[in-house]
Amino acid sequence: MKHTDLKRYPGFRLITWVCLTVLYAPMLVLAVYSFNSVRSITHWSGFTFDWYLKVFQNPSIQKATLNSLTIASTAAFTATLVALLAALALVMGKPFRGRTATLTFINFPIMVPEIIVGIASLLFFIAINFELGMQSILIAHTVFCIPFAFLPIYSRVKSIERYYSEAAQDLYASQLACFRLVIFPMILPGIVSGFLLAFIVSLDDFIITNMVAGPGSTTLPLTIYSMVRVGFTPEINALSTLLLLVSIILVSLVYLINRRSTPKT
Amino acid sequence: MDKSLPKTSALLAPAITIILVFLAIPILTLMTYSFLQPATYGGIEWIFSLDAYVQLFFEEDFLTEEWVFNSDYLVIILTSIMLALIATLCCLILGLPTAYFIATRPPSTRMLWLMAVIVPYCVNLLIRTISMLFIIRDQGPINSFLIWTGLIDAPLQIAYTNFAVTLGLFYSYLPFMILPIYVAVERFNFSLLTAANDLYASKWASWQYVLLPNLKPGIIAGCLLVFIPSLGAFIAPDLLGGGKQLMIGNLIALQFQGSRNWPFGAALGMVLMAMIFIVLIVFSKRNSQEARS
Amino acid sequence: AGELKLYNWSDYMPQELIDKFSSSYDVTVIQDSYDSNETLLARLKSGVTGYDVAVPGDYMVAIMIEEGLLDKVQPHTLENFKHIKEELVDVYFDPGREYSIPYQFGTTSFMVDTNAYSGDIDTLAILFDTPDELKGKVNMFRDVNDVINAALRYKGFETCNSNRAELAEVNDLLLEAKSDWLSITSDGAREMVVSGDAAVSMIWNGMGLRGRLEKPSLQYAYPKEGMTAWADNLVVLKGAENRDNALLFMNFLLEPENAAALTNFAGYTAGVNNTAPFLMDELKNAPELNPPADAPTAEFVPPCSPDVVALYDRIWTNLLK
Amino acid sequence: MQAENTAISIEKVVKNFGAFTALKQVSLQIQNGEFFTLLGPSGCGKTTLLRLIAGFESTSQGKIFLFGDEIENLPANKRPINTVFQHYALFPHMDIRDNIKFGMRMLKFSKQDMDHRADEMLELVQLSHFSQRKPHELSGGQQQRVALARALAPRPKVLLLDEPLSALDLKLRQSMRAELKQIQQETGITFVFVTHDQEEALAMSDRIAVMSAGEVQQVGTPKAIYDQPANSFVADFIGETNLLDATVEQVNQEAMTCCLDNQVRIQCPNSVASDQSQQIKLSIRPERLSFSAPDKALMTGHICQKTYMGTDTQFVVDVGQGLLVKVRAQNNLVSTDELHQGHQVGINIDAAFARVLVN
Amino acid sequence: MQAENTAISIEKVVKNFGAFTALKQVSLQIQNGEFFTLLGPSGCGKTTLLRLIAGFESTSQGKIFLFGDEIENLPANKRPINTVFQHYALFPHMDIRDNIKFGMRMLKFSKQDMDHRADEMLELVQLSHFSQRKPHELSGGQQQRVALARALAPRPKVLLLDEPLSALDLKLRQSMRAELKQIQQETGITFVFVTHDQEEALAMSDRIAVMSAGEVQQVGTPKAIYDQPANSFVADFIGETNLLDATVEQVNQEAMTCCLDNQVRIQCPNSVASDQSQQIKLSIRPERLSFSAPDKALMTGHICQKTYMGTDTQFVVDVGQGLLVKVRAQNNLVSTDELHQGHQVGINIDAAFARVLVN
Ligand SMILES: Nc1ncnc2c1ncn2[C@@H]1O[C@H](COP(=O)(O)OP(=O)(O)OP(=O)(O)O)[C@@H](O)[C@H]1O
Ligand SMILES: Nc1ncnc2c1ncn2[C@@H]1O[C@H](COP(=O)(O)OP(=O)(O)OP(=O)(O)O)[C@@H](O)[C@H]1O
Ligand SMILES: NCCCCN
Ligand SMILES: [Mg+2]
Ligand SMILES: [Mg+2]
Repeated sequence: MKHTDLKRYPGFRLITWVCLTVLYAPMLVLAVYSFNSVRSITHWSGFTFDWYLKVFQNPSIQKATLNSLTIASTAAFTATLVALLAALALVMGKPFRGRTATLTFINFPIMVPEIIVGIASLLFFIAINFELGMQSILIAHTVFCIPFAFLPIYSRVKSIERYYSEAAQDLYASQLACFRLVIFPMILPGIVSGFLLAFIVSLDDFIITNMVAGPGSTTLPLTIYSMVRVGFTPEINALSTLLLLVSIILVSLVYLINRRSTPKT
Repeated sequence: MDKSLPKTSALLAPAITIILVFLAIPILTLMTYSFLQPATYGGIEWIFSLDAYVQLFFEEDFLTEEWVFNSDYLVIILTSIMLALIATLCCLILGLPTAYFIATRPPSTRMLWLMAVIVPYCVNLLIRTISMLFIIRDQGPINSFLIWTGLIDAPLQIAYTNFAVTLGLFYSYLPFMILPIYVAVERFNFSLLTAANDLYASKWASWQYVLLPNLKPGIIAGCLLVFIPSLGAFIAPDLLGGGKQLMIGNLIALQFQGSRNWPFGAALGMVLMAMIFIVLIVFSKRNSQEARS
Repeated sequence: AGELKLYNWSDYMPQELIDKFSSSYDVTVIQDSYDSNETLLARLKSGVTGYDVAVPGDYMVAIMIEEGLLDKVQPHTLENFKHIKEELVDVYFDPGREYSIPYQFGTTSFMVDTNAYSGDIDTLAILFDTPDELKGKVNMFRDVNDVINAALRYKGFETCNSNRAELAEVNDLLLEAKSDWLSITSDGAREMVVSGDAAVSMIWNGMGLRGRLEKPSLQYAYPKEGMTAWADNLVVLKGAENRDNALLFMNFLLEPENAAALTNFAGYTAGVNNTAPFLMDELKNAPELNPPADAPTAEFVPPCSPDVVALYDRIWTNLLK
Repeated sequence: MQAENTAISIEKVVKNFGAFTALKQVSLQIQNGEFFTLLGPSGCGKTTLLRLIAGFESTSQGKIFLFGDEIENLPANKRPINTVFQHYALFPHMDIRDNIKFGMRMLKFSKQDMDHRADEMLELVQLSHFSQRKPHELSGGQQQRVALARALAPRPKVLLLDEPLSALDLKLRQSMRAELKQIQQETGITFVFVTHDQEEALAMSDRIAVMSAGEVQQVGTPKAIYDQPANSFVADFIGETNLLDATVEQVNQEAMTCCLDNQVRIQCPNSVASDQSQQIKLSIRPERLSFSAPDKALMTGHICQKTYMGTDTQFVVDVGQGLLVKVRAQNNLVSTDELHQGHQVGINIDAAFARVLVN
Repeated sequence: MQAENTAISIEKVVKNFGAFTALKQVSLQIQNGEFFTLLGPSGCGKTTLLRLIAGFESTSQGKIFLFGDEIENLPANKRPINTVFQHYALFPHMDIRDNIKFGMRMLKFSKQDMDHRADEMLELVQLSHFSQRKPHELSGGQQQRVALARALAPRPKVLLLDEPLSALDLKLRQSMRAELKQIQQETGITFVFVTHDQEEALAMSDRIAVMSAGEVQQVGTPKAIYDQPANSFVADFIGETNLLDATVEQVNQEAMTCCLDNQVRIQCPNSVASDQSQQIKLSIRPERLSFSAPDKALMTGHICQKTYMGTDTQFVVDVGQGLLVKVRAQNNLVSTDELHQGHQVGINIDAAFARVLVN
């Protein structure tokens, strides 16, 4: 074509591929070597599932998985609930002074570096004599999950024009009926993606958990970390690959939910 | 008549309370600790002291026991800033074209490309760092491959260097750069490019005079999203730096573990927070100024 | 029945032994790990509670007793107490064993890959004045005392030294040597040398032994300037919720067969007698466990005074930053 | 104060938003069964008034009566009034049928009733075969019809429509006008219709209230509003007009003589109490001006602009003293072809339709 | 093939988008200095044609000449043609002045020249005091004027305008029409104007090309297109019309007699070669029908719909055999007030303006 597309810039496709390679190559290599039949990280000597079996048989990994799932689901649930209420209040409630400040405050946990959140929480728990363990992790996770749950819910609630609730009321719906039959179904996708996002974030957290964990409350990332410290094994590769898979599945889920529910206008 | 939903304040209360009690107060605690004195094996003595902050700049000389200027911590802070800046720059250089490229795909395939960028963003930071460590080690695939090809005969030392840390930061936060720029490009009104072209601008003139200025908010957001977490990074320097390349995040952690100097750790934390807030405030000021004009 | 929460060095306890204890006494064992005595102390001092037993080294037992962190459980009442080697009963850090029982003991030195370096390895110069072949290939321990003590010995100074002039020299030495080092980690040391990432690494003798079994070109050094001896001990922490299980566990580990299982896994010398029949062959004549005649005697380093600790901390922080 | 037949009576209603007054003492009577239109430029308060009637906002002052009852304290979901929203506000997660049934569900109609009525409504708007679709699967015009059906289904006493046609394109808008008007006539429900399009208002309404800046300027039938605008705002806003400055020379009960700036005298109906020598404005529609031979004409001038518009041609004629008048001639009458820019022409005025305005 | 005075000559241009053909063999000559309009419904290819001229797309077949030179290989940024975009496409990060200067900067005008010309343009569009503002601080009409100034500043030979008025509201649109037309006359630049609004096209253009489905249906002056539509698409699309089925009864050189379905015979000009008994369509504009006493009328019927439209009133009259005709009467003529739904009326036809169409 003589008239090239104005949007196109040469070389950008190449750079994109470079980026994607950089992003994926390490994880891919890691995943591939999790099937390596020998303990070497260098040489490929055959395919095996042994390391995955080992992962599933390792009691400390089992315990950590259980811990991680418990914490992630509880924290994500609490955070989602709390975030939902806040989002509803901020969008549908009467405007008030300090609304922007409130919004900033709810997003505050993302703005503070994790290392500081971790240490501050640790000192706080120690100061109030709160025993470190599952509960302390749960609390810390809930805090930093709130903004992650909040953002998708808030943007969803905000995208719902005022006229929908007015239309419902106009058609004789009480406030409760309006919420139940109109608002809630419309923001449900936001709630689900908020929950899943919070779940992933909690499941993946290392730094903060590392600070506020107590005996017996080791989570998967902590287990992986302590295993890596001792030395790389295909078992770590296998475990990482599994966690990778879980993340990918959850993200795809969020994506699918969002796509299916966004009305094409 | 009040036509709004249940009391706004009641709905906001849980979120605000949780963040207030379990984050704001802890950070205030941390701040308080920075003004106290350390106890021998960790913990604090309730004596007011500015030593922790003094220690940032001065140290007691081994021989004379006098306080003399010490640039070491400043150097760590500056090194952290440098590493974070370099990582940000690398992310920008690769991320900008990538974001642009993805956002200009036809809608049918655009989402797939975007997903490709989002997935790593949601994968455990720890695992990503580990996989990076895995491939850059002396015995890792990169070195093995290079040796196999005969390009080099001894492994390149990549792991456990500042380079590795930067690489790790770049790798960890690249999606943070791509996403906001992607959003900006997607919002960009491409008829402006046509208009520029119509008004005699060549491709690169359009890029310079029309695209870049309009993508600026996205670029700034991306840079902040990479720079800020990079500055406070802990995992990348810890694993990829081999415990030898400290960034301010590790220095802080160290004060609560090996070195057991809580007030100093708290003071470092305050410095980190201050730096981040300054950056945020500067940019949000500029942004709102631009939005207003 | 019940639980036992164990806080132990990483890679120091075979899963099989835990399983054996669990099934024999129906106790759920939870184990977390740390990488140095200092980390253990820091975590406990920072208020992490809930662990029942820990495994501090010799001098750390003394510090922990002083800090009031240990439960005086009087282990000599245990049935298997009799198996403890005589010389390990009346130790300076716990005379008469009122708080602790021996776990394993050994030495701290370093290991060199003889494929990478063929010169004399029995000198601390390998670490502090690294020969060119090994530059950038050295891993050091992430442990204040091990590193500073080695440096003091290399300089020919006393350990637990509060002489500021000498410490200033040590400080300079370390900072200079650091540029030749690759990394600073303890629990990954074996992996570093076995994988070849490092050609030299500070290492404990048992860990070194296990490394050599994987990679025969590795050799454990007996530096002429001297080396550190250490003895780890099982202690019960104050406020332990599962004190009874902790005592059961102590008794369990004093059983020669079980102590031997520890040795077979970790490679250090057991603190109890009569383990020989249960030991693997590889351990019998291992150079790591049987120093040559001309080797220097390894030295136990007692806890230093708080001002020395403070100075060490400063050197350590200087080094890491 | 309300006649027997009044559906909605708005009495001295004021609505403030903070310091800003969106409605200033608005009073209106809307008859039962009529097609009543609120017409006015953007921001004049049409939507605000509608929202007050629907109950989404409450009045700052004044009262609103629905069939004689004050409804101030009746919340929106208790008022027998439904609304067709500008952007339809169809519930995106429900299919068309469920959308239509929503109001009846809330009113607890019996299942049978509800189904029957839904079918009826679907038929009315000719969407029976789309009942299973989701709103986003319909075109703009179809969505508009669903919104109408949904609002009509619970048999409201009054239907409010807020610019329901503004999102549609020209051709569709024209055909929907006819449809809407027909449905209103069939159902006999009172429609309160909001628009800023004067053509729409003229073509559809029984009566129109012209609003501007929070005030009602005039209420009347389309013809009354077009032919007898109450003030120059209305005259200018509805259709095109010549607004000419003039001075009153003679006044009697029925007629008055006014003198234009170019000294031409026009005798026209007396519509306002005004004194001699008073400065007034004359509003004369371009189609009330006609060309004639200069000697038989009221005034003469030369054509300075000619715009062909298909049905008719619009001329701008300079009649001296800088006075420009618009003349509109249907293309079937005068041979508009023969008149060109620059030509001298005579102009006559159908003075019976000249309107005297004082503001 | 191109006359001396041709600015743009489009020769058998085809444009395919994949399998879809957006333009099918379009040929057009646009004269230098004229106001040329492309008119057609949405999707007919107007924008596509404009983009081909501007150089944003390349032709699939055919050639485009600019003042005699083929410009196929000239990229858009080298063509002396500027565009006013539908949504203006003003650069949001630059102030008005910089927007206007952009094209000149790219052409490397001298600084002095640039400043001088920018001032000139700002004056032309009467925005001198807004030069420091950013585009979003201006109203729609002002933005539109900036877009115009920006496109005019580098002195293009041809200006393309893609529905520049469609985003404006009615009143503003009407006033901008006059302004645009005036600027075109002042500058003498060839304007190629795209719209789907027939009123706009009729009011502004020197010549109009009516397009439909990628083809040019007719090119001509507004009057020619309105009065002598080439086919029923054009007749229907431009203004309102009665399209009546008829059979040819007699034909000669100048005239023909056609018989409508209700047996009424109409004698009208012969505009197409057609045979006796051929089925044709007669297009008669509503304003060419008039009411008269039933006994003096060509046909009679009863009024079945009456729509008041201000300037005029439109009636739909049933003239038997299910034949409905629209009659438009200006409100100054017949007393349209006295005619009501149901009345019997007589109708005459200004047959000279009936148009025979074969497709
Ligand atoms: N909630 C509100 N708060 C403050 N001002 C408001 C509010 N709602 C409306 N207004 C103001 O009241 C005035 C009237 O608004 P309204 O929406 O009734 O206008 P409208 O006639 O419907 O205009 P349009 O044709 O643009 O819809 C406007 O100036 C608007 O800015
Ligand atoms: N880039 C493209 N790819 C595929 N089809 C296209 C493209 N651009 C336009 N079309 C198609 O070509 C046809 C003509 O489009 P064009 O934009 O020229 O119409 P238009 O007359 O300007 O309509 P409108 O009045 O809506 O702007 C349309 O059917 C459109 O869908
Ligand atoms: N791997 C644990 C070694 C312990 C040395 N004290
Ligand atoms: Mg409105
Ligand atoms: Mg178009």
